[in-house]
Amino acid sequence: METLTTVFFYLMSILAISALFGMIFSSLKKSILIWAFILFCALGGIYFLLNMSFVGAFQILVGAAGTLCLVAFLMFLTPEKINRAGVCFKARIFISIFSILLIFLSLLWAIVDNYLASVLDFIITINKNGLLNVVDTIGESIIGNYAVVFEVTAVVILLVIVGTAMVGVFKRNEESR
Amino acid sequence: MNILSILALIFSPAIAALLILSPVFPNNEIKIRRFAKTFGILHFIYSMLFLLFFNPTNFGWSYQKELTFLNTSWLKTLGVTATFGMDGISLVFVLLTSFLIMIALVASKSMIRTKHRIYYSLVLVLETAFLGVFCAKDIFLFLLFWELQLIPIYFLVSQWGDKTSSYSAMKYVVYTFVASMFMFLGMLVLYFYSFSISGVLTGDIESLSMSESVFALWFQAFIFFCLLLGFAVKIPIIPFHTAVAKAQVEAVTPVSMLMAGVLPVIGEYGIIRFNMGLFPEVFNYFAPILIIFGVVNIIYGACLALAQTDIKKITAYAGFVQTGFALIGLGALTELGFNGAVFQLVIAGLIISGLFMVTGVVYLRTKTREVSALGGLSQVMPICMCLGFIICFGAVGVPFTAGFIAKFMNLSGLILSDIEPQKFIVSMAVVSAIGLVLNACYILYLFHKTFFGSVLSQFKAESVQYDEDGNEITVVYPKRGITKSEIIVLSLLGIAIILFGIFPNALLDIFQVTSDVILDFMKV
Amino acid sequence: MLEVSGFLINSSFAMLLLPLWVAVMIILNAAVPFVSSRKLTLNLSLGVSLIGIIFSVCALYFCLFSQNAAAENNLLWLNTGDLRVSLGTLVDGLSAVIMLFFSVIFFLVQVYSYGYVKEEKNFHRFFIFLNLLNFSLTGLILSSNLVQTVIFWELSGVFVYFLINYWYTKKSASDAAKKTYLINKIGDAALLLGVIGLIYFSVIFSSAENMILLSYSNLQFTAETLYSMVSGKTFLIIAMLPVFGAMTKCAQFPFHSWVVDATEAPAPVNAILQGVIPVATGGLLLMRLYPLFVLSTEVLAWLKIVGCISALVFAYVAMSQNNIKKIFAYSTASQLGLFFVALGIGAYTGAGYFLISHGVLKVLLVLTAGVVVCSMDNENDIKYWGGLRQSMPGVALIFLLGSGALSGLLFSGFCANTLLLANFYLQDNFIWTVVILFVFFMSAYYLFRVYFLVFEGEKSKIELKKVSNYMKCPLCFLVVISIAMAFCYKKVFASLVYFVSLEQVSLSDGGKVVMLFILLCAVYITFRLYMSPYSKFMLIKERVLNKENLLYKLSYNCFYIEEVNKFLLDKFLMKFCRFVDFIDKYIVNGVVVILGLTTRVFSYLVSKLQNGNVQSYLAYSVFILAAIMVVIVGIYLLGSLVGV
Amino acid sequence: MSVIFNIGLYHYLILALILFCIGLWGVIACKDLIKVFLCVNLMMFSAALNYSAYAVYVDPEKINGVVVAIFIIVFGIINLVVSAALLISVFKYKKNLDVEKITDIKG
Repeated sequence: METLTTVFFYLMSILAISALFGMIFSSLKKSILIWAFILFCALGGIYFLLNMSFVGAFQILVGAAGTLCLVAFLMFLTPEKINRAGVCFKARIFISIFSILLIFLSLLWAIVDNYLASVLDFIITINKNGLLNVVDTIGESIIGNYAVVFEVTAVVILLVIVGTAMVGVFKRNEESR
Repeated sequence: MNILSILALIFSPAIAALLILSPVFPNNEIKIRRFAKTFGILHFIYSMLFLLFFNPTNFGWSYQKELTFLNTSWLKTLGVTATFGMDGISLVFVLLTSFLIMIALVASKSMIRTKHRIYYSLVLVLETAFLGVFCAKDIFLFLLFWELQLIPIYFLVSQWGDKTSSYSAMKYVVYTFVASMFMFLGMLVLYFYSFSISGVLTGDIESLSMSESVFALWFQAFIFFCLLLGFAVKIPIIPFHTAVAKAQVEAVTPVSMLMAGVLPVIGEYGIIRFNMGLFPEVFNYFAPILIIFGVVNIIYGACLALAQTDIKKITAYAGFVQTGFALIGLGALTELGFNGAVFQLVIAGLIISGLFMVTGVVYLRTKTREVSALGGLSQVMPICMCLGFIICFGAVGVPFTAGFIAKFMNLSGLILSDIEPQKFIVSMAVVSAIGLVLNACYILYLFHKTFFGSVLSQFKAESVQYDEDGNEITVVYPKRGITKSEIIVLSLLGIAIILFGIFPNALLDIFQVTSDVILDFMKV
Repeated sequence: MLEVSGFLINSSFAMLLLPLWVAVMIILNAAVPFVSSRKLTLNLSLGVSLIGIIFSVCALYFCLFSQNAAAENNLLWLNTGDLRVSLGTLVDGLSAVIMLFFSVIFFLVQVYSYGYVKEEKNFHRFFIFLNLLNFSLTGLILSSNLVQTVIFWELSGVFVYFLINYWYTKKSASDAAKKTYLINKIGDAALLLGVIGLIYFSVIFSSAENMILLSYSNLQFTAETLYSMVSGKTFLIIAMLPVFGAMTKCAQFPFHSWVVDATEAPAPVNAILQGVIPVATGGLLLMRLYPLFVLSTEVLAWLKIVGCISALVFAYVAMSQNNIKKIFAYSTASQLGLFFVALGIGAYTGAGYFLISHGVLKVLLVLTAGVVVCSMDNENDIKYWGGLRQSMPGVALIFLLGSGALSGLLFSGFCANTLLLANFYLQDNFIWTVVILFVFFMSAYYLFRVYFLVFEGEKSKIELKKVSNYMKCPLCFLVVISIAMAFCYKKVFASLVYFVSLEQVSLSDGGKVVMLFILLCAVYITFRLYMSPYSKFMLIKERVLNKENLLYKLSYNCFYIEEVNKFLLDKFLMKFCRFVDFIDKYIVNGVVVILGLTTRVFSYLVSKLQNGNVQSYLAYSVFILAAIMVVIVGIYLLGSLVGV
Repeated sequence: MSVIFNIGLYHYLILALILFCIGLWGVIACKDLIKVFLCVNLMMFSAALNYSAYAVYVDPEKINGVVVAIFIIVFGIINLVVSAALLISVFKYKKNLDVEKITDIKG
C-alpha cells in the first residue's frame, strides 16, 4: 500500500502542478479545460488519498463541473476574440517571480526545518488545554453539529447567484459616472 | 466653594463656542461679538475666584476633580483618567490665559471683519485647549489638549491672516505636529516602561514621577529629549523657530497676541511639569543645555530683530528674547531662577501680546509693516504711543515695570546656580546682560521708526482710510486714531505690567510654595 | 531742631513719594481741558522741590549735629528665593550734601523751565517728566542699598530719555534720546551685573535673611569681607563693573557721545543732564563704593587713566567747537574726567567738592547759554554771535562770573581746583600735576573763548527776542550759591564727606599763585587771539586755527571718535545682524524647507507607483511580504548561527 | 529515499505551497481577468488542502478538517461566481478584460 499511495500522490501532484500550463496558453478555452479537469481532479484525488472522500467528491463536482460551466458562461458573455494572451512580462513580473521564489524558499525551509512543527506543537498543547477550540467552539455554539452549516452555505450561494444575476443583467447607469 | 468647578472653568468656553455655532444663536455680528466678549470677561472673573479661594500654602493639587463617563474613569483599562487639578503654577498660567483671551476678544472688534461666528467660536475652543493643558493631571489628557490647540490655530491663522498665511499656518501645524509626535513617542515609552516596572498601567503624572528613578539614565535621557523637542517647538527654542515666527507674523493681530502670549507659556509649562517633574536626575545633568538655549534665544533673537524691517517680525523675535530669559531661569536650577522664570513667562505673555497689539493697531491704520514706510505716527495716534511706551519699557526691562523684576530675578538666579564650572555661568550671565542692551536697541528702534520723526504725508489725514476686499471704507476713528476697545486692551496690559512691577510679591506668592516643592523634588 | 529733623528723616519715604504724587496731580491737571492751569503745575512742582530743600537742610543739620551719623529706613519689597530686596532711605553726610545740592538746583531749574516752555503746547508733559525725574533721582540719592540704586539708576535713564525726547517730532532730538538711553543702558547692564555678583557673594556669605553685602551702611565691612573672601581677579571684576556704569552716566571716554548729542534737548534738560545727573548718579555711586575701590590699585589706576584721557581729549576738543551747547557738553566730559582722576589719586573730599561745584557752575553756564540761545532765536553757532554785552549786560556779567568760576579763577571753582591741585602736588605726582594744570589751562581757554566771541566784539545782526524773567532770576541765585559754596567747604562739606583712611590736604599759597598765573595766561592768550588784532597772535591764529591743520581738524571732529563708532555700529554690528538674519532665512529655515521638499519629492515618486494596475499593487505587496519573510528567516538563521 | 516515498504531512504541505505560489504568480502575471480570478481560486484551494492535511495528520479529533475544507471550497466558488458577475459588468463598461487597460484607480 505504501508504494501505491506514493505513486498515486506523485501522480496527482504532477497533474496539479502541470496546471501551470493553463496559464501560459493564450487560448482561454484550452487553459480552462486543463484547469478544470487536471487541477481539480488532481486535487480531488489528493483528498481521497487523505481519507476525505466526501471533500474529494465535492471538489471534483464543484471544481470541475461548476467552474467549467461558469467559465463557459463567461466566455460567451464576454466575446473578446483577440488578445486573450496568457501572461504579460514586465519588470514587475520578474520582481514578483523573484519575491515568490523567496517566499517559497523560506516557507519550504520552514517546513523542512521543523520550524512549523514546533509552532504546531505549541498550538496543539494550547489546544489540549482547551484554550483554542476555534472551530469546535464556533461550530458547536453557533451551528451545532454542522447541520445548519450547509443550510447557511446554500442560502449564501443562493443569494450570491441572485446578486450575480442582478449585477449581470441590469444595465449600468452610464450617466452616474 | 461648590461653585468653583474646574470642569466648568475648562469646558465652559467650548460650550460657549458651541452655542455661538448653533443655529439658535442669531447670526448678527454685533451680538456674537458682545456675547463672546461678555463671556471672556465673566470667565476671567470666574478664574479670579479660583485665585481668591486658593490656598497658597497648599503644596499639592487644588480643585482636583475627575471627569467620569458612565461612572467609570475615562479609559479605565488603560489606566488613563480624565483628572484635572491646579497647583500654584497652573493657577497663575490659567489666570494669564483667561486674561489674554479676554484681551484678545476685546481686541478682535476692530481687527476682525469677516466670518465672526466661526472666529469667536474658534477662539473659545482654543481657550478650552489652553486651559486643559494647564490643568491636566494625566499625560494622555495633556496630549489630547495639546493637539487640540492645533486645529483652532490652523484655521485662525489661515483664514484671517495675510495673503500667504494659509501656507504658514500649514507649515506651523505640520512642524508642531511632527515635534509633538516625538513627544507622544516619549510619553508612550514612559507609560509602557513604567508599566513594565511597577505593573500598574497609569498615565497619572504623580504616579509616573515616582517610578522614574529605577530607569536607566540613558533611557531617561531619551525620553527627556523626546519631550523637550515637543516643547521646544512650542516655545520656540531657537533652531526650531522658523515656522512659529512666520505664523505669528502673518496671523491677524489677536491671534498673534494669543500665539505669542500663551504658546511659550505652554511650552515652558511642559518643561516644568514633565522634564523637571519626571526626570530630576537627567534635568540636573542637562540644565546647562537649557541655559545655552536661553542665551542663544536672547542673542540670536535680538540680532534677528535688529536686522528686520518688518514691525511685526521685530515683535515676534522680541518674544523669543523674552522667553530666552525664562529658559535661563529654568536652567539655573535655583529657587530664585525658577520663580523668575515663571514670573518672566507671565510677564512675557503680557508684554509680547501688548507689543503685537501696538503693531497691529499701527498696521491696521497704515496698511504697511515696513519701517521705512512708517514714521511720525506720534502726531496721528498719540494715545497709542503713550500706552505703547509703557509696554515698550516693560519689554526693555525698566524698573517698576514687571520686565525688570523678571530679568533681574532670572539673571541673579543664574549667578546663584550651583552648576559647574563657575566660569560658564558667569560668561552666560555676561552674554545675557549684553542681550539686555541689544533688547533695548531693537525695541527702541521699532518705536522710534514708527512713532517719531516728522510725520509722513499719507498719515496726515484726520480720519484714516483703509479698504478691505477692494472696497474703500472710510472709518473716522473717534479719538486720536485709536478706538475705545484698543485703548482698553492696551491700558489693561499696561496696568498689569506696572502693577506687577511695583508689587512683584503679589504674583510670586501664588506659586512660591509649588516651586519649592518642585525644586525639593529636583534635589532628591 | 534735632528732633524735628529726626522726624523728617524718619518720614523720608514720604519725601520719596511726593514727586510721584505731584506728577499724578499734574497729569490730572492736564487732563481736565478747560480748568488746567500752568501756574498750578509750576507751583506744585516748586512746592515739592521746596519741601525737598527743607528736608535736605534738616538732613544736613541732623548729620552735622546728631550722634549717629546715619539714619536708615527700610521696607522689604521683593522677597523670593534667596533674594531679599528692600527699598529704603539712607541719610548720611554724603547723601545729605548731594540731596541739598540736587533739590536746590532742581528748584532753580524748574523756575527756569517755566520760563523756557511757558508757550509750548506740551507744557504739562515737561513738568510731569521733571517731577518723575525728581522722584527717581531722590530715590537714587537716598537709596540704602545697591539694588535700589540699580532700580532708580535705570529709572532716571528712562525719564531723561523722555525729557530729551520732549520735541519728539524733531528727528535729531528723538535720535539723541535713543542714543542717550542705549549708551546708558550699557552702563545699566554693567552695574546690574556687578550688583548681581555682589548678590552672589551675599548669599554665599550669609545665610541670614538680609542681603548684608548690598547695604550701604556697612560698606566698609563689605569691602573687607569681599577682599578677604575672593580672588583678586574676581574682586577686580566686581569693583570694575560699577565703574563702567558710572563712566556712562559721567560721559567718560568711550561713552561720551550721548552728552554731545543730547544738546538737542531743551536747555533746562541739558543743564540737568550735564550738571545734576553726573553728580546724582555716577559721581554718587563712585563715592559710595569708594571703600571697594580703595582696596584695589587696578581700579584706582583705571579711574586715573579713563579720567585723564577724557579730561585731556575733551578739553582739547572743546577748544575748537563752534556750537555753544557742544562746547559745554565736551567741557562736562572733560571736567568729570578730572573728577575721575581725583578719585583715582585718592582725593576723596576734594573730588566730591569739585563734582558739586562743577555741577552748580555747569548748570549756571548752560542755563545762561540757554537764555542767550533763546534770545537769538535758537541759533547755536557762536560764529554768528557777538557783542551781546551791550544788549544784555546782566547776562554777560553772569556768564563772565560763571566761566571764571568754572575755569578756577573765582568762587567755588577756585576752591575746587586748588583742592585737586593740592592732592596731586602733595603726593609728589609731578606728571599728574602738569597734566591737570594743562587741563585747567585748556578749560580757561575754551570758556573765555566763548565769552569773548559771544559777548564782546562786533555786534551781530540777529534781532534779539525778549527773555522772560523766570529764566533770568535762577542765574543770579546760582552765582550766589557758588559764592556761598566757597565759604562752606571746611565747616560743612569736609566734615560730612570724608573718607576715614585718607587725610585731607590743602594747597599752599605759592601753589595757588602758580595756578592763578597759568589760568590768567590762558585768559590773556584767548583775549589776544579773539579780541585784539595783534600781529603775532594773528599769525598763530592763522597757522594753528586753520581748517587744514591736522591738530585743528582732530579737535574740531573730536578725534573722529564718532565716525569710528558709526563704522563699528554700521559695519560690524549691523553686518553681523544681517549675517544672522541670512543664516536664519536660508540655513535654519532652509533645512526645514528642504525637509518639506524631500517629503514632496518622495511622495511624488511613490505616487508614480500608483499606476492603476491592480496587479502591480499586488506585486508590491508580495515583494514586501517576501522582504518580511527574508528578514524573519534571516533573524532566525542568525540566531541559530550565533547559537541562541 | 524513504523520506521521499513515505508520504507524510510535509508532502502535502509542500504540494500546497507549490500550488499557492503558482496561484500567486498567476494573479500577478495573467493578463486576462478571468484567469486572474481562477488563480485566486487556486490559492484558496491550496489553503484548503493545507488545512485538510494538518487536520488529518495532527489532530483529527479536535480539528474537523472536512467542514473547513468544504467551507473554503464553497467560498472559493462563491468568490468565482461574484467575480464572474463583476467581470461581466466590467466588460459591459470597458469592452475588454485586459488588466493592463483597466487603470481607473490610477493615483
